[in-house]
Amino acid sequence: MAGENWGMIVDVDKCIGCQACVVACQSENNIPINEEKHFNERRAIEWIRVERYWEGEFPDVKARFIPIMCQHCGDAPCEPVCPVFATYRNDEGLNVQIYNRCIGTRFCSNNCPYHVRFFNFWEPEWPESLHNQLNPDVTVRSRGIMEKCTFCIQRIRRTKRTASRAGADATDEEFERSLDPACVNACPTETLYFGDFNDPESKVSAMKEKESKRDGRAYTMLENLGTNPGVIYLKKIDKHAEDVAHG
Amino acid sequence: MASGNGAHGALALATPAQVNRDLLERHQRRTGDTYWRAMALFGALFVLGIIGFLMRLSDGFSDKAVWGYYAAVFAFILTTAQAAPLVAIAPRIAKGHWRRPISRAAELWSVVGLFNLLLFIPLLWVLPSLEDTRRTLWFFDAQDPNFSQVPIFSPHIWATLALVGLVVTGFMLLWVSALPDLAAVRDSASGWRQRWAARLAPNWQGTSQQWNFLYHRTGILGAFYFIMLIFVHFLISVDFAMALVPGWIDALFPITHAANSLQAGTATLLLTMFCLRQFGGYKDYIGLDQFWALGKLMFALSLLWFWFWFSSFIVLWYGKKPSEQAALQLMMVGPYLPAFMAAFVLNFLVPLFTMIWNPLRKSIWGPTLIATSILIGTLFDRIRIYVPAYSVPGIGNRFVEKHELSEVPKSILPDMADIFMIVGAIGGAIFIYLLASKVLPVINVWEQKEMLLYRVHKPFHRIEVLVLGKRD
Amino acid sequence: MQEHIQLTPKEINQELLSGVLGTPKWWLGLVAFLLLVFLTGAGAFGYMLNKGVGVTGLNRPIMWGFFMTNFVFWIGISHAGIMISAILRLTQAEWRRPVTRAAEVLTVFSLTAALMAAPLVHVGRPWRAALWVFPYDFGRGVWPNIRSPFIWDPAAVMTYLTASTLFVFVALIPDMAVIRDRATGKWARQIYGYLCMGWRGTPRQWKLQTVAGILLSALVLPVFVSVHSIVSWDFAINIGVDGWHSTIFAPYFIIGAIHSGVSAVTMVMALMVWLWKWDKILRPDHFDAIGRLLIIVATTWFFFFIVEFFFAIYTKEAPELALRELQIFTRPYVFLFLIFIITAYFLPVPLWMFKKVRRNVKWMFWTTVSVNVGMWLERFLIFVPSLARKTPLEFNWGTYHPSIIEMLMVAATFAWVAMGMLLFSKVFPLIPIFDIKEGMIVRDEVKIGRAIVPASIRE
Amino acid sequence: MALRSVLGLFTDENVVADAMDSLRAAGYTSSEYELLTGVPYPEGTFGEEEPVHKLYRWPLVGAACGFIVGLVLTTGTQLAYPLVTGGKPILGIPPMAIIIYEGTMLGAIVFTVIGIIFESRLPRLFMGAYDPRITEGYIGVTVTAEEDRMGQAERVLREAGAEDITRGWETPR
Repeated sequence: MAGENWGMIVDVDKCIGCQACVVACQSENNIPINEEKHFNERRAIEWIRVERYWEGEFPDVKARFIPIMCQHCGDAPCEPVCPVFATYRNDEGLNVQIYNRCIGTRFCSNNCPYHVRFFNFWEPEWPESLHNQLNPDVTVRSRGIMEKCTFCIQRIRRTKRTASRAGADATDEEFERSLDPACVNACPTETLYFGDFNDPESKVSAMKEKESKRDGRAYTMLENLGTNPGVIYLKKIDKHAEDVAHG
Repeated sequence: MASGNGAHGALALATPAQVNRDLLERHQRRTGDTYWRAMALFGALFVLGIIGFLMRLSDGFSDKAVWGYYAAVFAFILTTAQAAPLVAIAPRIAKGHWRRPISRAAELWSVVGLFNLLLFIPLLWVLPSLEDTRRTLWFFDAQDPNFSQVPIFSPHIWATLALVGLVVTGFMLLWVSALPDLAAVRDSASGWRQRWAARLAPNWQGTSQQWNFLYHRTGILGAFYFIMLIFVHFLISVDFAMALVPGWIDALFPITHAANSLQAGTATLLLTMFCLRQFGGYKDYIGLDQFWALGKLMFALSLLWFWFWFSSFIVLWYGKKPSEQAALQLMMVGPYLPAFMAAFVLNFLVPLFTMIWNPLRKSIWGPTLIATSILIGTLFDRIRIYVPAYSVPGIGNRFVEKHELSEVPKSILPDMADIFMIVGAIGGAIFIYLLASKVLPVINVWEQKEMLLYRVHKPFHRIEVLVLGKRD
Repeated sequence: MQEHIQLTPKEINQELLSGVLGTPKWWLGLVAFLLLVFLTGAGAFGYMLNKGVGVTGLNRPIMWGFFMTNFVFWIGISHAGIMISAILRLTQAEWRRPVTRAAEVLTVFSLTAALMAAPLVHVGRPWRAALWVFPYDFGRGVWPNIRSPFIWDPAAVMTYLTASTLFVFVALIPDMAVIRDRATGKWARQIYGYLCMGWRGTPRQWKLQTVAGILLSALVLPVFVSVHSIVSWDFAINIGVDGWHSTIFAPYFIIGAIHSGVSAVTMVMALMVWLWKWDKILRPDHFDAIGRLLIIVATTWFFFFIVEFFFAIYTKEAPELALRELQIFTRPYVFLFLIFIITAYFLPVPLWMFKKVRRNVKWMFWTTVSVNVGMWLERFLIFVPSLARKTPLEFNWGTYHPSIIEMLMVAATFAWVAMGMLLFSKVFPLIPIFDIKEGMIVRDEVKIGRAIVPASIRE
Repeated sequence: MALRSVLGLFTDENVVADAMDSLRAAGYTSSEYELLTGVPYPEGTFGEEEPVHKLYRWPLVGAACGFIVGLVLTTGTQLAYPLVTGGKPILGIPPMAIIIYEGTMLGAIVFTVIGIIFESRLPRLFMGAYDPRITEGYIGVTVTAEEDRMGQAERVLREAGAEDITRGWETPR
């Protein structure tokens, strides 16, 4: 099934920091509940997180939000350091993690400049009442292994299956909602776009082409590292800064 | 190790007095034809080099790219001739007796430092000032108020001072360690030699106080020469090569640059020894012992060459940052691949696969040939570093991206002037060395005499063994 | 100046086998205590195995903490043996003779401690890691990824461990013959007889023993260099951690390893003088010589430290500057940094400049202990603050507090090495007997006028 | 006929050298007498023949074996499981070089140690003439020959100045 190059476009300008994507991801992917102590211990698992930065001096303070998930790098630094091939780049342009193989050296996490690889320090636990809400399509990861955003690969697989049964293509318009990862579907402001960069007719390809032009807003994160990410960010349109710049 | 009784430099002369007489006689003997022929040859090359330099000078300093080969030659002399004295210093500190016959030949190379200092002067005009906000050792950054407190000509000023310091230290070391020999020349020679020796060593009488002074000063000056050499390599390799390539950050490079000079310095000395033995008539003094010991040292340093190179390479190769890829492309795998391969083969592969054979290490020709290979390899190595670094467009232009090399420039082949300068500078260095060898005895007379005290052949039951004494 | 050891071969045997043929009074108690510490650590590991890596203080982004620091520390100590044994053998330094065996054994045990310190215990699923280091799980057709530094690591460490164990074994053969001839128990004679394989001491055997020393030294040296280089590449190849991504790491780690390793050997020498009373064999000269070596090693290490630091700020990149600020100016790292720089360099090196200090066992012991405290902290300060300030994404900057479990397991590795050395000393001599005897034969002197200069016979 | 051994123990190096001369004069070949010391003396101290060995070949053979194993292992595993990681080539030379290097060195060292044992003629199952005092500073000279030449050997050793003489070990042929 070679050919796709799944990727995402994040329009930072639209992000309002509501964290809906985070919650959607948690419930879609069987991520244990992050309690306060997990955050205090810095062991919370959030496959997608919204980083918040404060800008400016009081009273002129602005909150800036940027959603960060696995960038599914073309030349991912996390992949070659794994001694057991637990992570590699598959032929759909995804950086995949094989839980069975992982032995938990945490080397990949160290070499990931985006901090998007998470380690299961404990056996995951859910309150009794939530036992029946686990997604049957997603593995519950045991302790001692790494996990990270998969671009909801289970949804991609399911959509492909449905599409091929219907004799259609997974990238067709009608399958868009079922193909999109949970975070994309949950986003109220259409900050996130998901699609196939190899398909010249896809929405993301069109956006990429438009925004990569000279005055476009496209950039990738930590470009100087040469990781060649599969997630493209669109710069914030900063009216205020422009006003300041132009007097 | 196999028994080496017969392998030590044959010492037909048994007493210090004999050694003294013999060596001083050799030093003052009427100069032979070989010497004059060599002088003529290298003098001619030297003239050729000056012609090449004038040709290059006519191009002016505005285009740095054409000066790449010149910088490479300067670095080559720094790496070879100026490092050779270390080969005398290190074994002296480790109290190795085998170094005694060759320590003068090594120290004499510090004379060439003066020549290299002259070679350095044009580079001061070639290297742009710090105003282009490139990276530098001196943290100059016009935009950043914290980093703009240094003169914009810092690299030029401090590198010059350091180089002058190195040359002065070299001369001091040469002079102090030659004092007893100069006194001997003063007492036995006649004519200009006597006058010069008397001027240089007016009151050396050989009191124990003077000897202590000598041991002490040679130790300190030797250590200081070593430190200065590392420091000069540091300044030159960073500000005169690394900082010119945007995005090239290699913390090991200055140390590699210096480590290469140890290897090349050993090779230089080996070739010098070979010439002294073969053409200078010092067969009785310079023997298998010296070649063997230096051969082993050179072998070890050749392995280190690989280790230093690989330590840098694997980090840059694995890291795969675009800036790192560009730097590798520029100096190793891109247009300068042939030069790099030559350096790799001649500096590492050839020594590795030949010098692991002890019979080859323990011969006269073996180490000599490998030393030649290493010197040629070092020249290629310097070319593949300095020529591309100087050819990067935009040095000195403050509007060019300084963090990443966006486009790898094409390779530059040496033109006539470059070739003239390469042979001329090497010829000139040898020419100056030959001149200096007439002023001072090329074999250290006092060390040679001292060795007779500490090195005794004794019977031990059924064999004769060599007993080496080590002074505390 | 090398003072002469005036002992007959018989006295040397008695002296050096005192620990093997008899049991010193303190031995059992000390071993029992170390065993207790070791078992506590093992218990802590068992607890971690049961509960998960969560019992440590690790977090995101500080995924490697005490274990990795300790791993690199022990790899560093393991470089002592070969430094002392191989380099000094190749350069024919006479003073090496009583030190070589202890240094090599230290290498072997610290390598096992290193294996214990990290690769097996620090991973999330050690039971699978065991399959990866030891016979690989070929059954499922998944091969190891040789592009990973974590595959280079076991390759290098295992090679080094095998090589140094064999190195110790080869040099032990003649000494085991001595024990075979001296041992009283029937079983002991039998076992040592098998171990020394019927050594008799013919000229051929001795010649091969000598050649072996030199040949194996020459072969082990390149492995020695590769091991710590490869360990350093575990860190240096990371582009995700700016503080680690430096080409200088390999030589910097090696020289640091030699610094801490040679210091550790000095500690062992001092302990041998105190515990077994081998002061007739380990003279102040030996401490003097190793002290001089340490000055050179320490200063070279310090030079590399400066260069590494210098090139970190040379780039003027934000994460690097943030890291250095954390490492040097921020509490609590500022205290660790000060302790590190003082104990690793500014306290011991000026002291070693004095001949009196170098020739004093007590001073040498405590200064070298100080070096190792400093060098442990050095590793910690390289790894942890760099992870805490990984990249410019400051939202994810972190802190790290080691848990008691980690500390117990670190302590266990120290107990393991000490216990290993003690157990070894009960079975084999810690000072090579034949080397000492040979040293007495090749020792000579040269008379120059009235001065007598110590000399040695060279073949 | 079975071979018998006799061992003479000496304390003085020069006496040993003389004893060896006498043995030679009495017609014993160098394969029949042997020197046993507890210390490595400089070669030829007793006028004995220089042992010839071929130890230097061992590490080369070992290195070649290790190199081949390393090469096969690194190429084989990568070709058998060709997963792309981090955009690195499947047969990337630098990482392979590291593994191959370690394999080469391991092969060289293991073979060297085997070579040392083999060339030292160890393990020796039958000790032959030996005395524990040799490891205490005595120097032993053994003569191994037919039984009827034992008396002569013993006489030669005693005349040369042996402090103690023991005999009676049998060496199976």
